[in-house]
Amino acid sequence: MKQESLLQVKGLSVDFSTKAGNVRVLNQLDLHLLPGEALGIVGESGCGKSMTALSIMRLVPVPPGNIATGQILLNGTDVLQLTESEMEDIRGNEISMIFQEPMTSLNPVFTIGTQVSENIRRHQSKNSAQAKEKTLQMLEAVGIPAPKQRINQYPHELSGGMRQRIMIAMALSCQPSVLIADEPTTALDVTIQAQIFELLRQIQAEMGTSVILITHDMSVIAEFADRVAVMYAGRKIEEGLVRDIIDNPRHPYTQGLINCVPVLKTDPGTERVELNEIPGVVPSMAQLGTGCSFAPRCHKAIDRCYEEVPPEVTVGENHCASCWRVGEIA
Amino acid sequence: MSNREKTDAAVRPDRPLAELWHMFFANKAAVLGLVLWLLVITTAVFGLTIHPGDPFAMVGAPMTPPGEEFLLGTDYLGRDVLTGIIHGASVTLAIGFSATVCTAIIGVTIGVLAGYYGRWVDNLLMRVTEFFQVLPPMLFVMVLISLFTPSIYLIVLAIAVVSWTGMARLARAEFLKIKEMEYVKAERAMGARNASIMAKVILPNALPPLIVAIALNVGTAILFEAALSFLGLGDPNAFSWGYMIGSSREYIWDSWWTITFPGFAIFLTVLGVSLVGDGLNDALNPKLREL
Amino acid sequence: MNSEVSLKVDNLRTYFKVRRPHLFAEQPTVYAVDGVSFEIASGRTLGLVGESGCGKSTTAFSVLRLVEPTSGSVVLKGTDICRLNENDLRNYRRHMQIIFQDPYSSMNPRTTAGEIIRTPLKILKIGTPEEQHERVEELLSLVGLRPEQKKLYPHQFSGGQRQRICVARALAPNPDFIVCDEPVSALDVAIQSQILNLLARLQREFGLTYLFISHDMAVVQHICDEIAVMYLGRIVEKADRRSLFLDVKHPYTKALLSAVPSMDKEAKRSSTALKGDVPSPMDPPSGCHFHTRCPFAEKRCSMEIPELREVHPNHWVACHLV
Amino acid sequence: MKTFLVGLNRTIYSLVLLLAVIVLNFILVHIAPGDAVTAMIGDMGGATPELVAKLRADYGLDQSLFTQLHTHIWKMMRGDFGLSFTHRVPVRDLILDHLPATILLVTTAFFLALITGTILGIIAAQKPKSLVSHVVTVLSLSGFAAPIFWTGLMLLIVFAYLLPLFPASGMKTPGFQGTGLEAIVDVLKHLVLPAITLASVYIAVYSRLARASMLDVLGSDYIRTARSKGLSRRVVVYKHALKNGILPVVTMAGLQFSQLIAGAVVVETVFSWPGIGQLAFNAILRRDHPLLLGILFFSTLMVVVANLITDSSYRILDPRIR
Repeated sequence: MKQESLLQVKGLSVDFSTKAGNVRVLNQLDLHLLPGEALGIVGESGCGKSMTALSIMRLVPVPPGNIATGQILLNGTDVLQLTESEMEDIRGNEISMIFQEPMTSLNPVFTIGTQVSENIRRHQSKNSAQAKEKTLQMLEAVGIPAPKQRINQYPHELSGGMRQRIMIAMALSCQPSVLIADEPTTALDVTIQAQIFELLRQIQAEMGTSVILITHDMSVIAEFADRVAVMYAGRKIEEGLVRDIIDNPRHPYTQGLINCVPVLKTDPGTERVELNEIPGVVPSMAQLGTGCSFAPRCHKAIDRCYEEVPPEVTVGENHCASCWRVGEIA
Repeated sequence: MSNREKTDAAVRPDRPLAELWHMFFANKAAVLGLVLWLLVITTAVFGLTIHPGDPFAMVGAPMTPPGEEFLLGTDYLGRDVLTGIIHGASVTLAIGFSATVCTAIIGVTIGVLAGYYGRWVDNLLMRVTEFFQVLPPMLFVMVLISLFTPSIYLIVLAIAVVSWTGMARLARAEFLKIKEMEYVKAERAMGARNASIMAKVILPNALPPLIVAIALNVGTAILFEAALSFLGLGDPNAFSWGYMIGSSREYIWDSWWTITFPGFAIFLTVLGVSLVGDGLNDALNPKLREL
Repeated sequence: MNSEVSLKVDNLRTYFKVRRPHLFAEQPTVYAVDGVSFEIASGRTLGLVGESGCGKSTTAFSVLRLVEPTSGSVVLKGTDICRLNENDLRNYRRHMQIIFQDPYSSMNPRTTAGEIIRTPLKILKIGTPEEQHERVEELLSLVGLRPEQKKLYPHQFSGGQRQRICVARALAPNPDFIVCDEPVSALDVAIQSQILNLLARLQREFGLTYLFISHDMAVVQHICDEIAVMYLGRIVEKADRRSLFLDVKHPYTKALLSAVPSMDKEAKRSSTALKGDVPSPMDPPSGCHFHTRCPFAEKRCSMEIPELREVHPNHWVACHLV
Repeated sequence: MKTFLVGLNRTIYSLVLLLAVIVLNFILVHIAPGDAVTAMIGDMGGATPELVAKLRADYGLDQSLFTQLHTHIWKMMRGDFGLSFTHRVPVRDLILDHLPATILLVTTAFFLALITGTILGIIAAQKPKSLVSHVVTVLSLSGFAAPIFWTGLMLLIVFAYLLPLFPASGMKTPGFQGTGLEAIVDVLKHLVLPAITLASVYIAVYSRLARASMLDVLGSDYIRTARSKGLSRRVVVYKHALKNGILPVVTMAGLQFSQLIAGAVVVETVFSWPGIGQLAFNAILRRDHPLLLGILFFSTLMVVVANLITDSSYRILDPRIR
């Protein structure tokens, strides 16, 4: 399976300058996204997954942020080399993004009609009547009831789920080839989460949009993504097809991540079982030392793990992991 | 250092006050403000020993320009401007500080009660606050002064009466915010009394913005006193900077120095206050501290 | 029920009056908790699960009288908490404690971990200062922290460690009953399991009774002995863990369960995704609150309020169609 | 409909505030040592007890406090503020003569400050470390620190004496006979220095506030959304951020309107501007209580009206509170 990648991230490193000095929040990240696929990026808070998304959009606040090394190729063009105004033409047009907090991600003082049509008018030379027409179509497409009335409402008049639909309508209004969804349902209830993923799945099928889904929840990945990259402390530590990763994780962190969450069972039994734990806490990015950053929490760590960063090893078709003991771990 | 030694990352000595001190002194503007303040305080305390004199005494020819005999000149009655400025420093400081203390007491008490108890207490107290907020302060104080005999106490009280509303709003907003924090609910769940929650839990956490507001209030109180004295409504026995400017106002075309120098003294004092206030704000603001 | 009842909540109602938009508007009322009854056996855990705005947290706060309930009774070990005067209530608080959701805002940032844990002991005047300090160290090691960490401030701990401190604080006065208000929702997944295991261990060791509030079905299933599902201020289904999941009765519980994403490849979603949003608790629908979103709703669902009935031994459902 | 009701509500509330001012006036006069008659007698240089009694009866001072308050409220609501001691004309006429000058000064200064302050604040917020930002900081610090009367006097020395560009006092050139445009230009020339003086303080306040608020808004989620749509920096700042960023400025402007009027009193005195401030200054020198209280009432009325206007403009800007 050798397909041309739509989006490719090569050796991306991002630094942040803080009071404690320069902190590398993303370290030598490689990712690729195939046309029409859904790639999941999973990890705990602070692992650099949101920073990856912002880097691709070139929305990392500079300063204090700084993209130190790497390339982000969209159809072969390195977006990091574009001027700001060339990048503006790509944002919302070629690549769109939806964010975690639907409550704060829409501007409270403009109607949703204004906010959705703004995107259309920015990238497609349409007059206001055409843009309004298109806006109505988009609202309909994302399942907003009575779009003609909603178009004149303000964000505070809508529920969280409705706002996230608006965000999706806005993001998809110019048929982007890549949609980045950064924890799109974390702030929403499960029944609304199910609705939103239903919608994303349907839209992806209809429009063929490639999706990068960023989440901390492996079960969301299992339900939505085709491939998944697992991140820890600014690095990608394992990558592969979703089923391979879930059924056969090779990195101890991935194993821990999958085994430590309680799984909903049809017959939970009467006895309570102990959950698996990953001991310790996520290290602070400012205080990473040499070696594998997961080593201090890893029950399989050997001396070498504290000394050298493990390289990426291919462990199967489309499946690779970064661990010194990957050969011994089944 | 390897990761093995860093497993227990968050163990470092923490001395919040020392950090605050450091933040404050790293701020050049704040240090300048502090220097200005030390200057004013030194003048108020030691000025008259170095340059003794009665500010009301007519010591020279009227309207002598600044020069060798009188460093800052004399006014239309021949009173030494420098003596006046030195004397005015203590009057200004005394009024600025005492008015601020009164303002803080009234404002913080009302704000704390409104913010903590909410409901009808808040409703009532906020209506009262809004009422005082629509009264134009200078006019209200003018009415008070014209109805009662002007004295330094009346002036201090009057300044407090017209300036407590901002402090009350701030204290209320902070209390409303902190009251909803889970650690306050936790305190209630443990059976703590209201008075102890207010004084020992919420107040210390609400203090940083209040300290800044109180510091800045010293500046507004000084300006207010100056304006009153300028209008001739101050205590006639207190030789303040505002009084100096007000009394020489008629002679502005002939003796600019009698107006410029006292005004400059007020300017520098209040500037010092706001620089210190800003420095405190930056040092106490945890948002800025993170970076 | 074979063991002794620790907590009995009967017909609890908590309504809030909201500020009117203008003088001529009707007084808006939020029916946050609208007739909730349950009991928890000593040493066991009841899970209260539901979506945001369903009143589960208000129920928890009302049970502890951190929010004044409008009516109903809460009997803990034979004492009706709702009838205690302020002084008695304050003293009675040693028997009931709470662990909050947000480990970042649940500790006073200006006090050290040790002082935070000692606070309930000081307030309730339990022991001499020396005894209190000893107890603090004991509690710290009990929740998996080191005694010397008592000198640190909250911002020097990670989220999981903070939650451990909160657990220690709740345990300090030796309570019988602890309300856990979404104790793991704000934590990273890897830390969640640490705290869940800790809570389970402490319950075994000290025979604690938990009221466990959560929106996460999987977590509730894992830790609770009995589960009550809430929707817009009312309990719609209540059963012990096994019978609830083996035989889900209420359409809302079904929908809630089918919405939970799963890592299992077999458990592909049956498409019973609910339509629409939760209605506002300020203006709840008539009859069965769920009828506006229920795929099976009939005419009478919008007219009559369904009663919570026992359809199987210890399996209660409020639905006309069951 | 709701907008109308909210507006009506605000108006009623404003009327209550004004009523409270009337009552305050009454209370102040009554707790002050001496009463109107004592003051009059003081003016006349003594009187017989019979005359005193007659005057007291004339002024209704022999009646019960409640009746007096009642009469006082009715009189004031009918616009009867009594006679000025010194001018021997109705207070109301005197104030209405001087009010337009004050309104002209205050509104000019207000908009000058609002517009200049906001523009400076926005420019400074975009490049927090730039020269402009530092200039704004220095300007706002000095604007706040300089006593307003001193700023006025310094401007007089520079722009009326050293460089005689503007007239030093009054609102019209004495003996000036021009009409139409000429007359307007004449007034404007007189207006420049007082308006700048009065605005200087508020330019400082608003530029600081606008800067802080814009910085805050520029870091918000919806600005990131706007940028993620590919909107240019200019559109993001001047469309998306500005409308949110000026909300705190409008709030502050409303809250500080009473201080603006108080500032006008001082500025009018410095520039002999024939407004109510100057009237008040003269009234206080002559202990003309009815005039002073009338001025307090009218200026409060201005503040209340200004607050109603800011309130409704806030409602237009922010749909969340409509």
